[in-house]
Amino acid sequence: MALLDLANPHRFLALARAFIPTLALIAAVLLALGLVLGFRAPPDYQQGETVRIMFIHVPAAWIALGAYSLMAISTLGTLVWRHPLADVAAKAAAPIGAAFCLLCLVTGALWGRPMWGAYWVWDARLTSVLVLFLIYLGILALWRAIEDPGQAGRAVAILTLVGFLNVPIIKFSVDWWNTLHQPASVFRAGGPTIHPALLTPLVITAAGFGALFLALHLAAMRNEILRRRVRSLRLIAAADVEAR
Amino acid sequence: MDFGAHAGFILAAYGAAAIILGLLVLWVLLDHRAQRRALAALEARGIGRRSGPRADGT
Amino acid sequence: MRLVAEDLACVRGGRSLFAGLGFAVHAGEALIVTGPNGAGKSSLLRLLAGLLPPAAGRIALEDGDPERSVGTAAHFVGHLDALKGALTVAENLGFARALLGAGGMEIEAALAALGLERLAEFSARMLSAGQRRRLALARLLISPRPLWLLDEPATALDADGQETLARLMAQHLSGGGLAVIATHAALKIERVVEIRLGVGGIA
Amino acid sequence: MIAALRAVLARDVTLAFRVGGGGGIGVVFFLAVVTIVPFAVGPDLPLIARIGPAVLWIGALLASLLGLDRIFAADHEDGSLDLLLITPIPLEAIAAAKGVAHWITTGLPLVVAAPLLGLLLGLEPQALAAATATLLVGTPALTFLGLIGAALGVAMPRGGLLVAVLILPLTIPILIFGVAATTAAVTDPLPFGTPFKLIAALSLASFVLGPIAAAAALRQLRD
Repeated sequence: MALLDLANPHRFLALARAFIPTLALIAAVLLALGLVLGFRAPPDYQQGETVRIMFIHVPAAWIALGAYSLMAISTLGTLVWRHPLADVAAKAAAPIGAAFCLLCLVTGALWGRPMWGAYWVWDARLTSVLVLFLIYLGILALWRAIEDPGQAGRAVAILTLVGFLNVPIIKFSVDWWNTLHQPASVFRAGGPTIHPALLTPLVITAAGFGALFLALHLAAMRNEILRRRVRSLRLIAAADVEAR
Repeated sequence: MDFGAHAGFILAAYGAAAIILGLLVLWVLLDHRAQRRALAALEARGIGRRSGPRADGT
Repeated sequence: MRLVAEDLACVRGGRSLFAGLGFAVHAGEALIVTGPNGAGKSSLLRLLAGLLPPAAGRIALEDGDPERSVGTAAHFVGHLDALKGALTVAENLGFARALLGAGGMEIEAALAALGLERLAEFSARMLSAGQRRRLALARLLISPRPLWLLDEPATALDADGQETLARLMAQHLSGGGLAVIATHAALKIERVVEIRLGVGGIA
Repeated sequence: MIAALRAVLARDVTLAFRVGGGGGIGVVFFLAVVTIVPFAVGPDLPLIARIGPAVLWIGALLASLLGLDRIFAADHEDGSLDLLLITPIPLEAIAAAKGVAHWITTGLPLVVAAPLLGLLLGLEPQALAAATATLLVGTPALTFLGLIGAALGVAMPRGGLLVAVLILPLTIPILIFGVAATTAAVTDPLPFGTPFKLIAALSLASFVLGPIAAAAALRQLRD
């Protein structure tokens, strides 16, 4: 029933009004804390000071993946249950997820230069994120290309789901491609052998990014609902002039 | 604080994060204001109040 | 000023639509072109606008500016409205004015004349077919051109729109303008010459 | 007349931004082409860096073919082309203005994106600068040659593929000199200046030839 209640945009807007400031505050506190802890953490014995880039890079990758998963679930809501807020949620998440994906790529390049001597290496993980970024851009382009929100929502839903089913296949094939060609010289970023002193700032920054994402997502959903209201009112207004 | 030889890259990464996330926040805020204004402009012309809740656009 | 056509012939897709067509339209007169579908009414208008080359014959606007071709002295409103859905109503008209030349009404006045003033800031894609046609007709007012070439101008217009069109047409003609109109609907215009195109020639 | 041409240019740029997101999709396509090349040749950075200028040029060439078919076809479908034809302005000038607008919205973003994509391909700063400079000078030639194809495909509902097939062979000289100039900038024995001047000359020639041929094609084909 809760889901159905949320279907009412008015209720959603009230909910958004209550949650956005709270989430934004949580995000600000966590990110400030993560920043301080991140700069205070001891340098990694292998990567030295540059490990601090990881505190942004890895959470950004998680958020980018998480946002895409959220879009995929929302799209199911669009296609299966025809929930009116589902494609609003999917549309609002796309630019935010793409921005986090871009942040992951940029910080990856800035991390790669001192570590590998090149801004970009065709490492399996980085390359998979690049492909994810391409899929994001395609989805954004499709949203822009179709005027009618309902029609655009259904078209994007199909693309998002196909992309979602494809992501594991892409990941597998990129890994395979990488091991096929690459000697084991490429440094493995992150990995399970992470020092606990580095883990704390990583987790806190990730939580901060998560809160920031949720706040931005709710705000963008609210914007989208307003945008659709403006659109339908304009259509009514144009028809009114006709009937005058 | 001293980040050694790669300080530039570390600061650039944090700077990039600040810029990208800052732009994202700015976009959401400006978009909100633009939609509110458009809605207010329509309501000022007497459209919208009587039309009831028609927000989903479907 | 006088629009003269002599011995005009039109061939489209290997089929001869009409041949040996001649007429003269004087200032203050409207030429109504009627005829069944496929008789070549639209083609005749496109020919006059210089959008199609005639297979034979001559078209001239006598006593006008000798530098101007017939097409550049004419407004052409075809069955397509020549509007860009992504531009606003006012932007569409502003573009037409920059292209066809200013000197007529201001944009707001032209929109008001066709009852579109409240829609100025709306995207043209939100307009209904009748509103799109009104906007296409607003072009006639922003840029003064002596010859109006209108292809079924009343299509999609409501009664009010048709009345507006008749009024604008009367103003144009009384100001010494010329018009060639392809239409099925009866228009309330005074000085009218009529030619009827038949299938495969002139009836 | 200048004001009218500026209006055509401004309208086309505005439309490109409102409808298609400007050069956005072209740049994304460019990025996609650059991304898939290493999947084909393997993640061998020295090799990728060596073929990098060629990859950038092929990517930019294919990306600039996108959307070419809409330059005139969109105006033909909604009747705007008729409006453009009853102005006192020569059709050649209008075609040139539309070409400039198309270059601003698709060619220029590719040039701006090229240095970033060059980093992806591990190009040295010198090669990066040379590739970007050749693209800046060479992409107008692609657009203005494309104008001819766009005019030839004006009345075809699905002209995109046809336009690409018509135009691709004509762009071979630009590709040759563009890649040659970039390679010359990196490996010293060959001079950079000669091929670079040749692309500049090709661009200037196509700026004249493109609109004239496009206008001729439009006059022939319009119905």
